[in-house]
Amino acid sequence: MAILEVKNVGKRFGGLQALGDVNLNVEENSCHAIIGPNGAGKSTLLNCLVGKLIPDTGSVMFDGQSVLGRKPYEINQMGISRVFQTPEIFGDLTVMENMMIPCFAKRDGSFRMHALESIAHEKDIVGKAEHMLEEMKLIDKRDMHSASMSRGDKRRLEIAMCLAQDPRLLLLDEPTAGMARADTNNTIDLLKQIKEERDITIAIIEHDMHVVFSLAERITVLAQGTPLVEDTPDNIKGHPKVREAYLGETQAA
Amino acid sequence: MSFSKLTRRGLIKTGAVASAGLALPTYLRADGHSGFTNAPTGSTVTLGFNVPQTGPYAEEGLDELRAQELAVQHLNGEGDGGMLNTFSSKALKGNGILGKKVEFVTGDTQTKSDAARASAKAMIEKDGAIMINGGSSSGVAVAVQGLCQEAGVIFMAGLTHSNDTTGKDKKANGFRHFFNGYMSAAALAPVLNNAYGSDRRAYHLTADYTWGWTQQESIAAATEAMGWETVNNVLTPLASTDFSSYIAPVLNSGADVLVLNHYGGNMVNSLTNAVQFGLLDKEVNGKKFEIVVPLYSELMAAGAGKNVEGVIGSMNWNWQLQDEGSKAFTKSFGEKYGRPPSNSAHTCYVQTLLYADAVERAGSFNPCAVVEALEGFEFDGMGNGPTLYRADDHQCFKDVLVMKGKENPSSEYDTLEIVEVTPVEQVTYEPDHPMFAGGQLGSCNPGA
Amino acid sequence: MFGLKKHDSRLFIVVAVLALAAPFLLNPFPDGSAMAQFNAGYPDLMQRFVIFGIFAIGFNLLFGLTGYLSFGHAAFLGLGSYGAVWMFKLLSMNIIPAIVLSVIVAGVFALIIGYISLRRSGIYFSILTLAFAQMMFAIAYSDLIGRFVGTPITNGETGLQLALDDPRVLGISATPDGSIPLTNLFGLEMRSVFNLEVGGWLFTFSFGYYVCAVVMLLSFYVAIRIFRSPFGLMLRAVKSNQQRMNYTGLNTRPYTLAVFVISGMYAGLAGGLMASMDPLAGAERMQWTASGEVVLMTILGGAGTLIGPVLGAGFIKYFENIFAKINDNVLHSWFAFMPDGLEDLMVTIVHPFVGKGWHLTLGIMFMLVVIFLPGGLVEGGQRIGRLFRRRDDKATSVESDAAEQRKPAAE
Amino acid sequence: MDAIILQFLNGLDKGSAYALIALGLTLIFGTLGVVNFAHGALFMIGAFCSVTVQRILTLSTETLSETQKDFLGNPLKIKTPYVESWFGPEVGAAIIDWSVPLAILLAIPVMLIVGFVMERGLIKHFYKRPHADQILVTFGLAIVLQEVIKYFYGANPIPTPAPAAFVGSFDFGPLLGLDTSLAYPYWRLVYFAFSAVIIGAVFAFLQFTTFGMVVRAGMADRETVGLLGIDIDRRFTIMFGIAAAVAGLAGVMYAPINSPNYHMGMDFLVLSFVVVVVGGMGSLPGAVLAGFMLGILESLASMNEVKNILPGIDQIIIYVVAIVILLTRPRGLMGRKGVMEE
Repeated sequence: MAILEVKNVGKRFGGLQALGDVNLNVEENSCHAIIGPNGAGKSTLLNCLVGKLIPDTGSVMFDGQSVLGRKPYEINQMGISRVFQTPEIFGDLTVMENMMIPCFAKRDGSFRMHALESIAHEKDIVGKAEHMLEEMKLIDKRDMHSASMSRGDKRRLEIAMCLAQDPRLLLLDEPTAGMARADTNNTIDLLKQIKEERDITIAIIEHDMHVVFSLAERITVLAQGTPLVEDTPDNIKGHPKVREAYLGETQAA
Repeated sequence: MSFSKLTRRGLIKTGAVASAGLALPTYLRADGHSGFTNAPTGSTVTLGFNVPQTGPYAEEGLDELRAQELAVQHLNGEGDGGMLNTFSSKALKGNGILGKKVEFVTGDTQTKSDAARASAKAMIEKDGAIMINGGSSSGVAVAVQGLCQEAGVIFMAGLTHSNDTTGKDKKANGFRHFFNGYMSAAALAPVLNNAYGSDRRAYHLTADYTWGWTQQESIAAATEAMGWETVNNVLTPLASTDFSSYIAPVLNSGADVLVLNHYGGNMVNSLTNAVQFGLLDKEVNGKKFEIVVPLYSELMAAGAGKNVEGVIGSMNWNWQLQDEGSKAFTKSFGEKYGRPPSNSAHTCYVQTLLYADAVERAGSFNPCAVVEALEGFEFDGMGNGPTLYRADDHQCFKDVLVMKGKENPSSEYDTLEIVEVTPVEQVTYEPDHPMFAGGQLGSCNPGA
Repeated sequence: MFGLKKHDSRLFIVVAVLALAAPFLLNPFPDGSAMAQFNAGYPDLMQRFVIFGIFAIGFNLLFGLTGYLSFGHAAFLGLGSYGAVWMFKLLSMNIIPAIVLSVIVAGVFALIIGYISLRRSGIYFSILTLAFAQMMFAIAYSDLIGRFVGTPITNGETGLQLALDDPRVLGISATPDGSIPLTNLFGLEMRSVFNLEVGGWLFTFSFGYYVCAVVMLLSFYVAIRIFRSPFGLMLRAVKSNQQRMNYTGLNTRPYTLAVFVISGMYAGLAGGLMASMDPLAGAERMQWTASGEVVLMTILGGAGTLIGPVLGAGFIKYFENIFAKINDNVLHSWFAFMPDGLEDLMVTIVHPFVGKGWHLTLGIMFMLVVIFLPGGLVEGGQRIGRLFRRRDDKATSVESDAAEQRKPAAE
Repeated sequence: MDAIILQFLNGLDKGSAYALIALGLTLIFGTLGVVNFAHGALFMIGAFCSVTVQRILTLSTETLSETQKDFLGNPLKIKTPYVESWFGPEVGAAIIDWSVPLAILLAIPVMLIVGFVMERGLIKHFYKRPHADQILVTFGLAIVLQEVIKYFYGANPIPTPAPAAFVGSFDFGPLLGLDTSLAYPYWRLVYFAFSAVIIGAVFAFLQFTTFGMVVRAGMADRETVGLLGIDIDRRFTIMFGIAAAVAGLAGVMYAPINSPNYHMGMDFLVLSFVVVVVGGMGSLPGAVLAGFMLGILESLASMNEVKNILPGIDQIIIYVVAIVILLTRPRGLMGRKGVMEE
């Protein structure tokens, strides 16, 4: 069953047709990658899924409900979490505090006026946050100022924060962009581990073919705002159109 | 533990308990004292001078401070004695007040009601001031007057020209030596009538706050009584710096006189702007266009420079007066500070002496005794001729000056000339005059 | 203790002790001595310290936690004052209903203004709050509402004052001896003082001050709780990264609006207390300079810290009230021990910085603090603290060095 | 109709003062990223350049009059300015008469130096600091500057008249074929023209010189320009000096319109920030546009016809307009996204 159904989505910016007529189904508990050259409309599509942009045409259904017209925080509360290209964390806060925020969001919803309770008394939240940090091997950085961590650690923290909400769908926007090879491999291992251990659907936008072919079960190739092909990694690798449009250059490079 | 109302500080100056160094209460102050706020028990008495030291009226405040300092000197028998020699009451001997040496403390009103009350409170609570003197705006005067009434000290108002100070906001503990909007109007009307005729159409620009409103009301009433027509009254925001938008429509309104109910920076700018627009060069309705500034001060005239030339207004007092009191004050002020005193300086100086004199005559610093001594007090020799402090509203009644901007000033202090000294009868009004209605004097409060 | 963590309760206890002992601490110099000029332990100024402390604590909840810089917060303080004075005029001189109304009025206006202004962020938010406050100032200063209604509402630039003919339905219009009754708490008058003389010192304990101090401690306590609550964490998250907030399923608007209203209510509380200590509500309280003052207090003390805003408030109010009162006479009495020429020279040197020049000193102080102590006065305190600690470290290391040196000698 | 034209002229005139100050503020903010609360003080210092030149030109010798007495009855000291004794009474008087335009010559170097010193000595250290710190330190500086001026010149406004040639007003009535008179003061027309020239010069400088091009690029993306090996800091120092000079010149020429006093900078400060923000942070055309727009709206709102319907509207119009604009256009008239929004 498809957890995310994108039907006939189109988006124009002035004279530019960023997205033509996108149809896409992401199956539950699968890992689906969306690839394509620069300007293919990958980010626009992603922004349409999370509520940052509202498409001009078409519909986006998540778990049978439309996400269109909802605010990003509402869509997140429906069960979609997003990991950004450059890690978006609360740089002024400690790692532990970063970790607790999604735990609160999961438990208390989008707003709760718990102004006089002490954080120290929120045993379940603290426990859950510590557990997540342990799982992500960040527990020794618990009280560190999060802005001063390495980029790889920031990425782990961001993913951990997303996972703390137990999302149904995890959207990753070029999660290894700008990373060294070792960090990239670590991230791949991490994502693999997440996929194995949890009932979670992952949709990933990626440039790096190494990442895509290590993780994805299905791949959609986007070009000039429309899906070119959608298939399994093996078939995509061999697909002449894709090789021509996209892969040829990467493999040559 | 016993609670008493506000009591004075500085009691220790008596030395009675100064020697005890124990960390125990050696003296518990209950109600056993002289029965009024800050009763002086030592060899000195402290007066509080509350004037604007920062903000737009700082210069005026400085002049008030100079005058008050001079008054303290004269009270303590230093200097040439100034108006003490010309004052009709001879109770003061130049040995302080009731034999106590006069000291003073100062505060900054910032020309804000809040700040003025804070600094007055500081002087009362911390320094043990027995009276508060000075100030440079009606809002501040009314605010501080209310405070002094509550605290139980005497307030002498300084420069405040609003009818309300001794009208709807009058208080038993407060007195005003300065004149007011009604008196300005009563003095100006006949002079304007003589100078510009009775068939005039006036356009009022009025600062949009209490003082502006009461002055405009007074001037409009007085000028209309002699046949003038009030074409329009436009309220201008106090914060305005550029009055061009308000001046521009004046010429085509059919008016031939512009009345500027502005004070301080507002007046300097509105007059400058009016002259810029060439109003004074114009002829309307076959008559030369004229500008009237009902309330003048020396500092404003200096700020407006040549623009005041020929413009008529009124003043409480001026150093050019030739009576003995004015001459004596101008001389001792001029010799000390190298400049002639302003009219607000005169008010503050006179008020200090009058307060001291009232205490001497009453034989007590008790505010209620002082109020009694000042109420209905008639005197002379303080400038402005015979003067009355009316019991009904604590307003002072004396001659009012009508001034005109001088054509060719011989020095920077010589910007205004006296056109007429309007006798006191002409500016006196009934205590129940509608412009002063509402509010009650209440009874005097000795505090404690 | 009190549901606070250890170091928070320690801070709270220190503040409580300082506040309750303020009449002693602020009067360090014997009465009548030359230095007595620097004593600040008289009721009015002590009340101002804690009232502005409350105002700054509230402002810091908004600015320190969320980073939203409101440039119109004084409007809420002014509204609170007007509300309280109207209560004194209409109902009774008891301060409780007055303070309750002032908090409510400020809260309602904060809700409206916050709802509109929080649609924008950064400097656009600042200017929106400034614009609302300046509008309210203009309306109050010229009593534009009163002009429509036909009876004074704010009473213009003079300020709203009590009168002998106010109704005061639950109290008396005038006392038997013809005065306006005084503000009180169930009969205990705010003006009541108790004087204690010890040696050369005179200490004044004002009932009004202790009311303010207790309210301030309560506000401070609530502020600590908010700082340490999940709500406080969310507010700091808003300051740090709104994007991540949104994508973590959190709606930032209600959080910012809630803290804006809380902060406005703190300002209203301060305004109500101010009117309770001195029943007058003036329009200048709402002017942008007053809003700017609380911004300066907070930054000066240390934005985002618990105690900083209170320190900043005390610092500025001290300058305003103490330095402004130093005139040449006082200067001469300080330097009277010197030879005449030197005395005059010293007076000439100091003269521009005190009395009418207190603004200059304040301006210089702003610059010095922000240049050398980027974290405000709190950072200054921390540095001094660290200095002592380092000296301790050094002391121990010197001792251990000495111990090392002794060893060979012993052999 | 004539009333509206008059108010329109007034609006342009007020607007030019707002626009000049806002332009400088935006230049500083756009290039250096610094919120300069001392900008009003720079305007005030400019106005006091006029006062200073007038004081210098009227430095006088004193002779005792034989006939006139001063207020204490001593012989009056008659002052003769040195310039009159050097160049003869007529030429001397003419020089004194032209002291405000002459003050421009003094103001340019003075303001440039003040600007350089301020930037190198103080502002430079605050580039990386939070805006709150910048506000605090520049506000402190503003207080210090105005107190220093107050110390030397007093708190009272000081009249600084325009040259006699510009006294009086020009009647647009006949020119426009109206039968009523439509008089507008010459000096205010001069002020408007002067402002237009300065604004034009600043824009031309930024548009057509290499220096300006680099600065504009730096405003858009400071780091990249820095990476090109261009010494952007020195150029920004110069820009700060220019911004100070613009504010100063606005002040010099403003002196005859209203007698300068030490707090005139603070009076303009808040309003000029509203102008800058309504125009959109970091946008130079926005600042100029908003300056004129708010000036004109303020003037129109103070017309009697408007005030009769909405009493007090002239007091709050600027703020009402600011609120409406900021709610309908999130980043002011011409603001860019992401500037000062965090």
